[in-house]
Amino acid sequence: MSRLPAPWGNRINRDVPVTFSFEGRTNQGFAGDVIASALAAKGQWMLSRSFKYHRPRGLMSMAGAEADTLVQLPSDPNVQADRHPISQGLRVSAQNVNGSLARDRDAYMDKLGRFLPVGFYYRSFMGPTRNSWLKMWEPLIRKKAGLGVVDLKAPHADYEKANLFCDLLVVGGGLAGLTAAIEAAEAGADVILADMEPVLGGALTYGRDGVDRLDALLKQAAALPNLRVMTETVVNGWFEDNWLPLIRGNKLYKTRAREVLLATGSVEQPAVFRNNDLPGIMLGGAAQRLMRHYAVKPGHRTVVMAANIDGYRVALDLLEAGVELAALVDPRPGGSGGALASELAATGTKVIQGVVEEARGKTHVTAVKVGDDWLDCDLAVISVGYAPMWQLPCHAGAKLGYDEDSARFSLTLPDAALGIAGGLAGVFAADAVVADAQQAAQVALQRLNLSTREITPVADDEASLTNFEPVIASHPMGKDFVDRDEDIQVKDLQNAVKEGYRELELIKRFTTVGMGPSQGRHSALATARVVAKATDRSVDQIGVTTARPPFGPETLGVLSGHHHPAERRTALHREHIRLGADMRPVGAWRRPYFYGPKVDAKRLIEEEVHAVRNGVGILDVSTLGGLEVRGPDAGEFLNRIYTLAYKKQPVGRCRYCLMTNEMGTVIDDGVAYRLAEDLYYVTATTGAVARVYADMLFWNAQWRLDVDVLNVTSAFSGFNITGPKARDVVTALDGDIDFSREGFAYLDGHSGTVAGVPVRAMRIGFTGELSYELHCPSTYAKTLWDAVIKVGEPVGMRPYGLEASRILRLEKGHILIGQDTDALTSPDELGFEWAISKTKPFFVGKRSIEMRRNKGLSRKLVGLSFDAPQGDPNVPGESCLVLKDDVPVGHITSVLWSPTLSAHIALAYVHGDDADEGSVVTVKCRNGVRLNVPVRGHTFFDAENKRQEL
Amino acid sequence: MRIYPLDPQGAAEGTPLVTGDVTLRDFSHTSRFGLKGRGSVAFLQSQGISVPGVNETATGVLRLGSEEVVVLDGPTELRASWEAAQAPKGYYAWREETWAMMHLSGERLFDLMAKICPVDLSVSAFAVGRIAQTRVGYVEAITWRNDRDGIGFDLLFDIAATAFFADAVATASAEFNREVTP
Amino acid sequence: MKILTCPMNGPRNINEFQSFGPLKANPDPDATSDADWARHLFRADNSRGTIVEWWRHVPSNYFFLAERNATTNEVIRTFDPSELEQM
Amino acid sequence: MPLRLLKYGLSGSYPVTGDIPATPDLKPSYDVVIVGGGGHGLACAHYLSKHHGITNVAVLEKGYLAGGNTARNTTTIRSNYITKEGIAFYKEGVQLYEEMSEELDFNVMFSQRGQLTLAHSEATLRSFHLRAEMGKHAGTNIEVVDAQTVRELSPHLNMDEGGPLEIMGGLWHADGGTARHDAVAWGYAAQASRRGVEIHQRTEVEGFDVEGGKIARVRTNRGTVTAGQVMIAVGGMNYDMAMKAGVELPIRCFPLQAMVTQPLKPWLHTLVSSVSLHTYLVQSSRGEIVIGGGSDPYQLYSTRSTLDMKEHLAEGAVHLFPFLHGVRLLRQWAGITDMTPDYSPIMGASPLSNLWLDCGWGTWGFKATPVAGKYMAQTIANQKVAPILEPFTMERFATFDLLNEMGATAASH
Repeated sequence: MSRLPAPWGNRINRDVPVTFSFEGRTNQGFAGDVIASALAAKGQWMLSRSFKYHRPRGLMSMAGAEADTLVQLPSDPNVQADRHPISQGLRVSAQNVNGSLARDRDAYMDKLGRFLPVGFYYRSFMGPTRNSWLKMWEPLIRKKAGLGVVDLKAPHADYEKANLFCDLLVVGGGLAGLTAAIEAAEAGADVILADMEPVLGGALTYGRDGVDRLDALLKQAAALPNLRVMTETVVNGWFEDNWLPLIRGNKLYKTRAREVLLATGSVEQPAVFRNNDLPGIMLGGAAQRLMRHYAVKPGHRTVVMAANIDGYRVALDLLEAGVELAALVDPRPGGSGGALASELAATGTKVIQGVVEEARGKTHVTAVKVGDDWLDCDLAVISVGYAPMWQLPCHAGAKLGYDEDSARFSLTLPDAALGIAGGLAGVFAADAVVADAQQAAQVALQRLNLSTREITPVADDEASLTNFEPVIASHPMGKDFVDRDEDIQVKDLQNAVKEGYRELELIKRFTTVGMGPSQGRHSALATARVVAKATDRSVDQIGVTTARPPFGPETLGVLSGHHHPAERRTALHREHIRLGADMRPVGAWRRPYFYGPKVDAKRLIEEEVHAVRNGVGILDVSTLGGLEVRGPDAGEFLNRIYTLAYKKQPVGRCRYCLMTNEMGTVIDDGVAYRLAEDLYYVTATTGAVARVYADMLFWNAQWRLDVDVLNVTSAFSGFNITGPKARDVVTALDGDIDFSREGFAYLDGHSGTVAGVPVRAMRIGFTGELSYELHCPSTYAKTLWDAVIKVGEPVGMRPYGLEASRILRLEKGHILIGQDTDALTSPDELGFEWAISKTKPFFVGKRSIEMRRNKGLSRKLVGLSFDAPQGDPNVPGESCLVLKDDVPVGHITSVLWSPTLSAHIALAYVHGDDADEGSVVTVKCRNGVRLNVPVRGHTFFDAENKRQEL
Repeated sequence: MRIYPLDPQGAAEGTPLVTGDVTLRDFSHTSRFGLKGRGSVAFLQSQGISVPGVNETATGVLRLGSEEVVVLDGPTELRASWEAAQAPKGYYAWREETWAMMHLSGERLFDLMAKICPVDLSVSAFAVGRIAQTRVGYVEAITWRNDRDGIGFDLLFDIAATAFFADAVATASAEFNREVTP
Repeated sequence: MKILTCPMNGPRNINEFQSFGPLKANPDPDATSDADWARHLFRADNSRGTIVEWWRHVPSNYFFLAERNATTNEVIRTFDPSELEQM
Repeated sequence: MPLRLLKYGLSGSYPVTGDIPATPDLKPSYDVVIVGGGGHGLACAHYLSKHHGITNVAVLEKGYLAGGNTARNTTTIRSNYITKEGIAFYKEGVQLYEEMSEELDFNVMFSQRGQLTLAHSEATLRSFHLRAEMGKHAGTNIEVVDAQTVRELSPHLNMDEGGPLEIMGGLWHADGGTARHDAVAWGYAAQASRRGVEIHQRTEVEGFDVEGGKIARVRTNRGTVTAGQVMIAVGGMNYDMAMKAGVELPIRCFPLQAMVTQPLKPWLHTLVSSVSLHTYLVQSSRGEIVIGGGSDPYQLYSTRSTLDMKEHLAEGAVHLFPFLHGVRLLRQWAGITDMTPDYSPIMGASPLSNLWLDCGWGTWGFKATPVAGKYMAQTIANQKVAPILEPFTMERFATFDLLNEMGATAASH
């Protein structure tokens, strides 16, 4: 089929042929064609098979909504053929076909339809046995479900996001939107005008009138620097406070508009009659788009059903394009196209008062029935009414009502910085639209405090002519589709009502009407009318189901954009890598797990443990949280936050910190080093410091103490030098800190200069060995590290990683918050009575700890050990249960092989009554084996604490 | 010797900083004397430093809160004067250590900022002298207009996120070689 | 995205903030019965009308309060905690 | 082909079953008034009438049947809980689902394709082990699997080896699955109403008259009724509803959002969720990918959707399955969840002698629909809390007997 001559085809460039394929066959179109137009130009009208019945389907709206036009690209399922441009080499295939589009092996489903009433799946597929659904029916149905095929090997694509800001966002670049945008920009507003089409103009680009008007408007718009035009941009939803996603290609513009004006127009509504879904039956706008945008002649002989003036315009367009007009059918008694009617009459066209009651044809319409007559045609054009594009206003809280006079949905806006204009507001005649749009712009300008002018209203002489109600010709044989996406017929809705599903939402859920890709855009009006009739209510009472974002389909990629999991590096990141560390994620940080090749992990970790126990090791603890608490009330503040007492802590001493929440649950621990009367340096665990810091600020927002808290986690780095030979290392450092046994006692803190670096040194550690922790500003960390490594070399000091650290701490019985504690662990359950001040009047968890103590302990953390050799399956793993009378009363929180003790050692919660040393508890291994083991203390190694106090 | 993340042997060593339509430069070495807590403002004023309003900057002084100030490239003796002063004088805020300092500029600067920062930093919306404490490039950051040589933004953010931030800027600016924005 | 106006930083996207829940009276633990203490711990204002709640502006670590309608999500006002003493 | 369909096809006339009778006028008095016509309320009505012969029951629903969280949840059914009280309860929940279609003569399409929860850290893996050990001990079909098995169970996952979100293993709950949420409610409604239970749609409870420590009358927009026993099961409105009776519940309400893609041919067999990414995905029998995650970060009673939650969920989904970037989203929605401090429900008695609570279901109520209904019915019939429900008493907050399920729902509901 050849194309219509210019000026038909304002979107295509006939000089640039484009070759693509559909269903394996090569086709040629022109640059500017969409898939559906290029195929239609070649006489290929069928595009897909329907969801349930596998009926042949083609384009209906040419506006990108219905499931029927969804096609498959190699890596892209569910692509709208009536909006997606063709490109050289594009490979397109049909969806939801078994075999080929032309010979779909599932086409029998259409005949089977009578056996599959609405909701049938709720009443069937249950037998013959209980498992039949799961084993037999469900797999069968799953195979038939779905439309497109996702490409599991789809190549990566880049998606971008940006923020946009404007005074006024105008959505829709038709006559109303363009006019309003110009009006506002001329008054000085910063305006964005967004439209989903490649060129502005909306219906002016394909309608019978308006080309001159459009040219003038485009010139005006182009001259306004404060009017940003974004074409091919879908405004895909409205979110709180005028936050709107604008999607263009692979980019998401998150737009904050002080004012929004919606001029998205109307969506043409199909008519309901038997076989109304046949290819060749389309809406008036679709026929016009095919001709004016793509120079495609939509058929040879047509019947037009026109219930409004636009239908007469379409009929005249078709005649002009050389399509034979078999008849114009106007359902309105005494219906008239006004002046156009006489224009049409002059062409000798037959005008019939009536409705199209049925269509026939195998894969394309061949005739439609009007009254008792079958009229032969290969094209049936439907122009019977509109519904406003209610989605965006409804996202914003607008209410959709039904106006009985115009037989049309109408919108009532919420109290928000939002307006509507043009077809969306129910204004149709061009001059009236212009005045309405100017007035809407003025309302926005007024709210923006920009200059305003008076607009003279213009009466709309077309509004009452747009819709005509009773175009629902239900048929006893069915196939009178209300919702093509979901293959829903009139009787399906009626039957749902009979079952008791009388509320629209229930009908939607029971029948799935409106749930397909077009989200009710073409079915809501007819659904409301059918349901209203079936339930004896008004259309207004039925309404539409809640409109939810997005407006149209949007890809997960465009929503996701780039994914950036947070990443933080300690000052020694490179150094550890240079030393061969296996770096593992710890929250956003990476920490050395051990040093050396992965294959030797087990041996290397044991060596690292032995190095600490027998010589000296060094651990980078820079990810530990660091907080400075300072001010006259710093001691009082810590007293309230932590469980011990800090006001009388001497300057130059360190003290353990245990933090509980108001429920008395242990949430963090660390050490407070008092550097001065009004300055404490407090550590917190790596994972908790951000929350601890926020909590501290939160409490003080209420307490208003004279204290300042600063998070210095990144600012300070730290290394723990630990092992019997640790003192040999630190005393060999240059500096003014006395590291001698006499000068630096256990839990002392000293500040000074070491190797030219300002250092905060503490005699604390996690290993149970003689330990010095040196903290310094992070920019000095490498200098200090190098100095320590240098003096450590002669005594064989070895860097060790996180895994050795975990073993060392467990041997010493130190708990790890978050691993050995959970959301309800109280200090008493840890046996940490010693860490609770008995003299302080208050700390955050105090009241709850006491309340819980009075209840008695239901569980307590104890030590357990298992002598079986390493790797023995009869050793419980982490999280294995502790049973009492076969009821779980606790679990193992930590268990590791101790290279020092040659045994498995563990911490575990046991029942409160069994927590005394020597009590025997039952532990259930992963393999189900139950072991009876005696309870011991937390500390497996050096219980007398001799080594750390060396 | 102090080593900042992008220095040789620093944590972010070898991380490329984009140049071209968008240019990212590192100023982490420059001095930034920060005070926080009661007495901070009064102390600085006693040193003859004029302290602007909250979230404003003037002559290299950033006011980040009612009692939180950073002095950029201030007099070298400032810290010594502060050490010697009587409380209340605020508390030392370790700003050379907590934060990296970087600068963004280039022809596509505003397009980039629109991508990586949720605050409207356009010329008409964000005047010179204002400070935004917000999120830039997926990290908490402080930013303000500082036209070092042509229009640009200075940024302060978690020093441990230096490599991450540079990567995020590189990813976000890659687009400008391919397509045009409105 | 919802806008929340921080008393210190001005209007910002709400994802720059962290909610710290409804304002609660901090009872004197020693003068409070077990039952009332439990109530203090576990109950919070969850009414559908206006609630007063704590927020933190995360980038600046500034804590403040907001009066917000829990059904419409309308923010009625935000204010610095120092104003609490005057309430 | 099932016989029923064959009969229909050959007869040509639609065989009306009449699932849901039209709302009748309110009677002056009922033995039991159930406030809330969602899954829980209807299940309770079903069991009251079936097991206990109590049929003078009114279910009052302010909107349309099961239009609250029953209609909005993403239909996960699982029993991978961590407390023994929780496990015993949810385990029976799963069993009741297995029998449900048969019991209700209504296909609820319970689809046990298994639930795979991913661990991206050792800490998560450790918590999975505890869940698995607790579950196995109670006889639940649940185990921790290694990365290789994860790959086999869900072959298209991005394992992110060496990356910050490397998948280190997973929790495999083979009995987990989904069911058609509406069908569950409709099936219960149909059964209950067939035995005489009245279902009143568009009937909003406006208040309670409390006299002598009990509810004397229930006031609705359609009239006032007296009730022997009253149960509250109104999901996101539980706090508000209980307050009308002067009962203050330890509940805070947060929106929970979810979204769904266009239908695709089946490729995702199991339910996949990630704790770290706060994202889960499941492919429905229609072929849509249903994607959900964590609750909104602040208290709110609005079911508006947000763009930021959608972006967050898309980020998680595309990270787990990178090839999904071109798949299109169709719809997003939200429900209001009633969260308790210990992420466990409140069931059983209230301070009023004839008011029974089925509240605090937060984000995980759907899976408990049958089991909560069964034991709430038993509780109301006997006017004594069923033993299996005892740990869920609201008194536990006063006595510090909290149920430690915090973290149980981080990534899946």
